[in-house]
Formats: sequence, structure tokens, C-alpha cells
Amino acid sequence: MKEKSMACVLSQAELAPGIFDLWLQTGMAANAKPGQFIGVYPKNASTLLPRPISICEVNEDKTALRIVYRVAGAGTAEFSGLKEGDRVAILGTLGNGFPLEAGKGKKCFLMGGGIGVPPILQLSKELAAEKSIFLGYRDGALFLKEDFEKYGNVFVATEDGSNGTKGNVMDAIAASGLEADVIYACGPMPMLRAIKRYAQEKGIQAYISLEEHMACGVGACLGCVVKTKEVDHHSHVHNARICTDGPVFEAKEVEI
Amino acid sequence: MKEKSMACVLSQAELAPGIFDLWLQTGMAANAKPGQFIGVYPKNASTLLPRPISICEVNEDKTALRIVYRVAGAGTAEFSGLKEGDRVAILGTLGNGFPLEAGKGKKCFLMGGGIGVPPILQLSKELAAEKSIFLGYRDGALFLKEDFEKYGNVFVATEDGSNGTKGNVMDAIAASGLEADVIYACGPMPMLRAIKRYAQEKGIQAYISLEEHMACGVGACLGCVVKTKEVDHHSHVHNARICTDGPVFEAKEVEI
Amino acid sequence: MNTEVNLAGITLKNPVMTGSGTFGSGMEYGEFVDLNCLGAVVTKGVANVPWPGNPTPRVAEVYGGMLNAIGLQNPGIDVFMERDIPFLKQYDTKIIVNVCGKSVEDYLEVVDKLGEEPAVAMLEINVSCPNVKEGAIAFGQKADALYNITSQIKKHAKQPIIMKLSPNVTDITEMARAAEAAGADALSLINTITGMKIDIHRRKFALANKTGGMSGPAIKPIAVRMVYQTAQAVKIPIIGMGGIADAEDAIEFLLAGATAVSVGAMNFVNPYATVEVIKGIEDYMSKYNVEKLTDLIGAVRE
Amino acid sequence: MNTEVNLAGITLKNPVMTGSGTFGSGMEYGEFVDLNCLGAVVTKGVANVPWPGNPTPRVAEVYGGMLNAIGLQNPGIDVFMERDIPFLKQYDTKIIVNVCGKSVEDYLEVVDKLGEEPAVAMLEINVSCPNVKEGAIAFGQKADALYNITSQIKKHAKQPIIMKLSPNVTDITEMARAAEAAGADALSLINTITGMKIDIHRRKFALANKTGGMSGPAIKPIAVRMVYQTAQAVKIPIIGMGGIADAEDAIEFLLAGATAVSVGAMNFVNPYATVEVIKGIEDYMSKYNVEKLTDLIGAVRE
Repeated sequence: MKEKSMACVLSQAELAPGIFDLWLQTGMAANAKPGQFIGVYPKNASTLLPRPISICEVNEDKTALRIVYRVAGAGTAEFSGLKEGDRVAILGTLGNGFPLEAGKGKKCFLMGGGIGVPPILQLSKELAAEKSIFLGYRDGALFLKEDFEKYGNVFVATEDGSNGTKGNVMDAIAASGLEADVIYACGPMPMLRAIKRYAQEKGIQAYISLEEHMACGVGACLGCVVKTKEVDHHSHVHNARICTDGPVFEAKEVEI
Repeated sequence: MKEKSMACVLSQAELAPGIFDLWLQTGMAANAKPGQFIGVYPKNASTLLPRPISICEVNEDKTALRIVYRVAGAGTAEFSGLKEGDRVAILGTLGNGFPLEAGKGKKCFLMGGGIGVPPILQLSKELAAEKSIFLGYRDGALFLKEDFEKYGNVFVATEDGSNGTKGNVMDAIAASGLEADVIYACGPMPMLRAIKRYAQEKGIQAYISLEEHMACGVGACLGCVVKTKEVDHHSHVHNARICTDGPVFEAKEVEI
Repeated sequence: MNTEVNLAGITLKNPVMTGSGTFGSGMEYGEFVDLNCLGAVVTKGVANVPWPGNPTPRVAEVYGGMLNAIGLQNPGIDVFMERDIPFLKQYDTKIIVNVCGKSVEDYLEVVDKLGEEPAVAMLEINVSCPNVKEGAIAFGQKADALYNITSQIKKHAKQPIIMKLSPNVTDITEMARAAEAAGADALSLINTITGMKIDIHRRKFALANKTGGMSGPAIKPIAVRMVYQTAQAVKIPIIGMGGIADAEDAIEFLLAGATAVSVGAMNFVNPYATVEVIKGIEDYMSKYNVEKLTDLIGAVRE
Repeated sequence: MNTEVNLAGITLKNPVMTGSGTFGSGMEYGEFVDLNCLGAVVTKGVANVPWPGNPTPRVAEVYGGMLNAIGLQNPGIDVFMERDIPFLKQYDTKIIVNVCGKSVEDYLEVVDKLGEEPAVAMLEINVSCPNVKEGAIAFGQKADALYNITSQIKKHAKQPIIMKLSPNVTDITEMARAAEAAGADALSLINTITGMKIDIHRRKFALANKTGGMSGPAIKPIAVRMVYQTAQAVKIPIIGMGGIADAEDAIEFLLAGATAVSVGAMNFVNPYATVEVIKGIEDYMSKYNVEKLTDLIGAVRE
């Protein structure tokens, strides 16, 4: 059941320049799944729409959600000023999340690039599999890396070569010499396209989390569609709604 | 010199239901005169224009302004939530203020009705005259009354008769049996019209502070005009700008 | 207290409906609000065949609102009648189907099929979508073209027809009078206002379609003005919309002359907006001792 | 870095000017900003004789903006030339005088008088004020009427003329082309959009004039769209305006195709807005290594 409700800020910290780590106390945490997202509402009346932000982590007693986001505009800039005890309106939980059954007991690559790293964390916690975690960063500000280390082998790629493999997560895979049965990924579109190609070549499954400009977040407005290979069950055209049919799709199903 | 600048909230209290008392630390206090006003800016982006609010008092070392205002809409509702240490943008000081010379050494009525009471306070402090102060309220919530008592004889009228003369400030004048050489007044339009008539009948001067919907507050937009008896020196039509040519006018000069 | 309104012979339990394209066919927001509470559900526009809509980005935020260029993506009338109407029939609310097309024939095909479905109370004819190049907008910005399509649809329609007018015109009353003269039973206004946003850092249009339809509180004063002007110009009822976020906004439209109101883009901001507007209107009626909602319609004074 | 722009043969030191009616003749805001910094000061509209304007309330706030129905109150051209022009002449900025009238003859009288004042760089012709019943708006909403008044004024004008267009039209490009064909040297757009606000508690219009012209950030997307469309349709330069609050807004208009921009109602919100916009444009040019401001004009890509 989706709802819009007020969450209470438990803490906020800046993990890296412009990357913020926010814990929110909310009933939505009870049923939140890795790969799902929430909509966070700015208070400023000039910015009305909820900002879709992936769930990074759920606390142990399932009473709070962690979101890690980049300040990219007026809305996220406002959120970065939230302090312990503040209240903020959120909409959730939204989207389908990563399919845990697909990779269960198999060799899995969990891949996050840039601000696509955070949603991989809760997945790393919940996925019961042989996990190799590939994290791609711009530079040496390796936010969340330590959080991942208890859930699998972590391989880092940095664009500037300051840490781990120089290059992107695909380069890190090549450097590792590892293979996988299933891939889970979130990150920028070029990364997801590379993963789609890689999975196709290897003949393996890849589940990728997509982004698009959204308005409603609940599937009503048809703003955030992605082209699909087959006619979509809901739209009856080659468009699926990222907010509700996704954000996670099997890579081969979407034309990106 | 007018400016828009940030003021720091020193304190806020609710004097009566919906009537708030806000002290602001601001350099504008140095030259503020009784009857002048400031524009206070809401932070909420849906309400952009400054709210004109009269100066109620200036502190002794002229570093802070007191404003007492009624919550009447989204902007003032927002202001009512300001707390010590908060910052708020203000524009000022605006308007001409009451002419102190006119009443100097004479018998003066200082009259405030409703939310027109506050600007009379600083006038009461600064006017060197024989002062009779008439304050009109809706009911027994006699906000600021005690502040006035050290500056002159205070006469109260309440609409519901719960305190002082039952009726309005004109009724209180009649009940007092007093006469004046000069009147200074701020309050609702029916009160100001009654004072204009009274002054005309008695052949005395009356200085009244007017209100109108404003946009710029500095005389540029011509939004807040009042009809004048003579052609106005600035507009060259029968309109004066309340924000800059006023808000205080001699009653006989304006058609209200 | 009586909140009923009569819209071209159809009685709504209250004047609050949903803006076409902002509420799907009710399934999505049915998780947030009880659809039984609504005066009517106005569905997303449906054409004779499935439409894929425009490329993304399709939406962009602007100050106090948003732009959209969905391009009327829809599954086509057949799927709609098999899936969406049976869903809505479960609820005690009126079903108003928004109809779009690229030619008069497209519209008539949809209108004819819907004529066979008695559960559909009214048809809202979208001749004003700014995001579809062919057809749609062409019918909505010239009075003679609007007259022509309205009269042709009226001949086919089994249900009362509501013409949804474009605000992107010099004189809304000219369009309203043309629709009325052609037999329209009611008018919806306003549709979105054509707008544009440019990302100054990438120096690119925010929308793939370059322009989009603007909605949200930012456009409300324009919508209220057009509803008022139209109410002075025609006798048929008006459904007012454009930035309605709360009951105060809805009442403003009623006072301006609207018989009913639609909550549109603000559903995205507050998924409970529709029912909160209904509750707020009732509170206002209680506060001011308004016994019949119809007493508020056009009740603004000078 | 070169921020100069050429507007119909007039060189402005930068593209930032003031919106007519929001800046008086510069006296009031001269307390806040150094008028020498501005590309131009566009004055409040002036007619052949003093106009008293409309009754109050003349202004009302709306979401993200305001409505005004000042009704072009002005002291008349004679007072204006004796008082306002000498004031502005003290500053190193271009003087653009906005001209209004109720008949073609009214406009021509003002244009003729201003022709004798070489300190006036350009004339902006207001044919689009929504708050004046006679004349003004009638010239701005029909292409043939706009063509007619433009060509008559052009015959009299000693300075380049800028026609200020109304956004309250079906097709802004039709109006723009008419003005261009009639000899206009430049275009200003958009003027305010007609809006209305109703006080639901008093059930009265917020403005004595019922309707007013809407300005502020709320209308910016509509203005940007119209500037872009117009820039595709005509060759003469465009002065873009409508809700510009900061440099980002101004740059959006430049990218859409405006050669210069005006800060209007946002002066009321931030009296330093004009100079902050100028500074912000310079910062943007530095950040992105834009050497000539003219490289930004119309530089939006798909």
C-alpha cells in the first residue's frame, strides 16, 4: 500500500562533496524492498513535485529508511539542510525493486555507479548469493564503500584512477577475471547500456534500475516511460512506466 | 536610504489570539521614525511580495525594531513561526511617518484601532505633547495597552464593551469630554473616515495612516494609491502613493 | 447540506472530479483515495487505436507547476473498454471518458464505441492537447473548426459531450460560444498552457518535445479568469480546472462560475487532494451556512 | 568578456533592462542599484496627457507572482520630458521610453514629442496592456490592427521602435510577423497575461478591475516558449521578459532567442535583481568560457 506521510529525520551527514546520507523514521520501512524508491517532497512552494530517491538501506527493526542522494537542484539542496528532528513529506514505497529470487544461490555481480551505488547496498544485504560487488566512482571519494564490505567482495573503479581499477565498473569486471550468472545494477545510462551488451554477450540475466524524469511516481501520469522490446501489458504500446513497472527491468526487455 | 537586508529575530510572542509581537535586530532601526513601516518577506516561494507592517517601536539604542501584526494570510502565518535567532529578509524603512512637529507642545489625540494600535506606540514615545491616547479593540484582548500607559492618558474602547467605553474610539473621545489641537491615527477605514469628519467639524489637523494592497513598497509600481483632493506633485493626477507619499496623510488631503 | 450538482442532466454527488491525464483510470490513485467519494472520474484520453506518445523526457518541473508532453499515450479504445471501464464500474462515481483523435473520424469511432456502454456518463472531447501535432490542437484553436467537430461528434454521441477548451487562444469566449452553438452540453477549461523550459547548463530543451503543457498552481489565475469570462458568455455548464490544489482553489472556480471542478496535476503533489477538496468544500459550506452547493456557482460579486 | 548587445542599431553595455511599469523612471530603485550598470532603463508607460489609472485595489498576489491593474497611470508626456528624462540623462545607460495611448493619434503625439529628445534611445510601444479598456489592448490582439498602428508609428518615429506584444493571443508568431512587416525594429515579449483572483471569504474580486495582468516566475515558461517561437519566426531582435528573477532565468531567455532581457515584477521582490542578473550572467560566461554574450543568443539545441 502506497502512502504520502510525514517522516522524521533521524540524522543527516555529508558522505562526500554534494553526497548526503539521510536516515528517515517512517512506517514505509516495514515493507521496503531493495531497489524500491520513495518520493521526497520539498517544502519550498516553487518546487512541488516529489523527488524520486532510491532506498539505500532499511534499518534492522524496519522502522527507518536510509537514502543517499546527490544535490542536483533546488529540491535536493533543500533536503541537504534537513536536521535531526525535522519532518519531511515522503511518498512510498514506490517501484518494484530487484528480484531476489533470480540470483538466489548463484554467482552475482552487484554493480553501482556514481549515485547508482546507494540502492545496491540494501540489495547486498538481502541477496542470498555469491556476491561480487563492483562500485564505480568519479574520484577517490568512495562513499558507502565500507558499508558494502561485510556483504561481499568489493571491487572499485574510479574514473581518475585514484582508487581501484582506473575506468568504469566494466573495466573492474575485466580486471577481476570473474564471471557471473546474474547481474544487478544501478548507475548512469552508459553503464547500463554496457551491462546490457555484456549480459547479452555472456547469455546471462541482468537486472538494471532505470531513471527518468518523473511527476506522479505512481504510474498515473505516464511521464517516465522506457521503450520496451515487447508491447507492454499495461500500456499496450512499447512503453513501460519506470516508476511502477520498474525502476528495475531485465536488461533485455528494455530499449535503452 | 532604503535597503533590503536580513534581520535577526530577537524574540517573538503572541500578545492576543492571532496578534504577534516580533523584535527584529536590524540596522534600519537607526533612522526609523514613528509611522514608517517595513516590508517583511515570506520565505515560501508561492508568496513573493513583501508584507507591509508598521513599526511599533524602536529600542533604546536604535538597533532593533518591534513589529506587532495580525496573522491574516499565508505570509503573516509564516512570520508567526519565526523564532529567536531566525533570519528574515526585510525592506525598509518605508514611508514618511507621522509629522512630530505638527503636534509639538499641543493637545494631541493619539488614536489606534485594532491592528492600527501598534504604530501609535512609537509615536507616543517620541511626540512631545499633551497626549491623550485612544485605543480601540474588538474585545478584552487589550494588546499593547500597558505599553502606552507611561506615555499619556490611555482611554480604551471595545466593540463588545468588555473594557472601557463600549463602541469605537470616537465613542471613547465623546466619553472623555476631551478636546485636541491635533489628531494622529491609524486604524480601519471606517475609523479614519470618522476622524476625518471629526477633524473637519472641529477645524483641527488630523494625520491618518492609510493602508492599501502594495507590491513594491517603494513608489515604483503605483499599486497603492489613494485619491487626493489636489493634483499630486508626483503623479500629476489625483493619486498619491501610500507607500512613499504616505502612509501618513493629513486627513483633509485625501478622499477616503 | 447538499453538495450535488447537475452537469448537463447528470447528477454528481459533489462537484469534484479528476483532471484527464492526471488520474489514469483511477487504479493508481485508488490506493490513496476512495473513488466512491468522487463526483466523477475523468479518464486519461483514449483514441481509436493505441498511441505510443512522445519521447522522453516528457515532464519537467517549473515554478509552481510542471510541463508535460506525454503526447496522449493510450492503449486504444478496445483495451480501455475491456479493462478500464469494468474497473471503474465497481465504484459509485460517474465515469467521464476523455476522447482524443487525430481526425474527426478517429473521434467518431471512439464516440460510437462508447455509446454502447451505458456505464459511461459523459464524454469529454479533448480538442486542446498542445502536445500532439496532428489533429487535436488544430480543432481547439479556431472557432469554425471547433464548431465543426463539436457538431459532428454531437450527432454521434449517446452521452452528453463536454468540449475541453484550450487556453492558448486570443478569446476563450469565442471558442466557448462556438462549442455551445454546435451543441456541446458542457465545457471543460482550461487545458494546459503551452510552455517551455531550457536547461541553461546543457543548453538543451528540458522536454524532448521542446514545448509542453503547463499545469499547476502557477496557472490558476489565468484559468479562473477564463472560467469567469466563459460563464458570462455561455449558458452551458463549465467544469473549471487549472492548478486546483485545495478547497479554497476549488471554491474560487465555483464562485467564478464553474458548476464542477477538476483536480489535475496536484494529484501528483498530493495524492489525497481530491478527497481533501471535497471535505474542504463541505467545511466552507458549514462555516458560511451555504445549504446548497449550487448557491456558490457564479456567486462572486463586484 | 564582452556583454554588449546590439538592439536595432543601439548598443547596450549588457542585455539587462527594466520592465516597463516596474521601475518607474528609475528614481525609486536608484536608491538600491546603480543605474549606470543597467543596459537600459525602460520607463513606465507615458501617454499624451496624464492618466489617473484604475481604482484600488490595483494589485493582488498570486502563486509565484502577482496581478496588477494599475491602468497605466502616468503624468503625461510633458511632465515626463521635463522631469523624468533629465533625471535619467544623468546616468550612463540607454533610455527607452514606453509609450501608451487610447488612439493612434495619442501614440503619435507622444512619439512626435519624444522624437525631439535625442537622449531617448528607443521607443517601446505598449499595445498590450490588459488593463486599459480603450485602445491599447485592441491594437495588440489582432494582427491587422497591430500592423496598422506599427506602420503609422514607424512613419513618425525618430528612434527605433520596439513593439511590446501581448501573450493573450492564439499565435504569437502571427503578431510578431505583422509587427515586423510593418517596420518594427524590435519586439518586447511578453506583456502580462490576463488573470483573475477571487477572495472566497468575501466572495469578491481581489482587484477593482476584476481582471489584472499576471507577472512573476509563474509565467516564465509561457514567456520562454513565446520568445522561442517568435525567434524562429522573425529576424528583428527580441527583448525577452516574463518572470525573470535571476541570471539563470535571464540566460534561459537569451538561449531561447532573446537579444536582451527585462527584469520586471521581480524588482518588487528583490530591488537588487537587475544588477544581480548582470553579475550572474558574467559569472555564467566565465564558468562556460563564453567570450561574447551574443554567442548565447538562440543557442539552445535539441
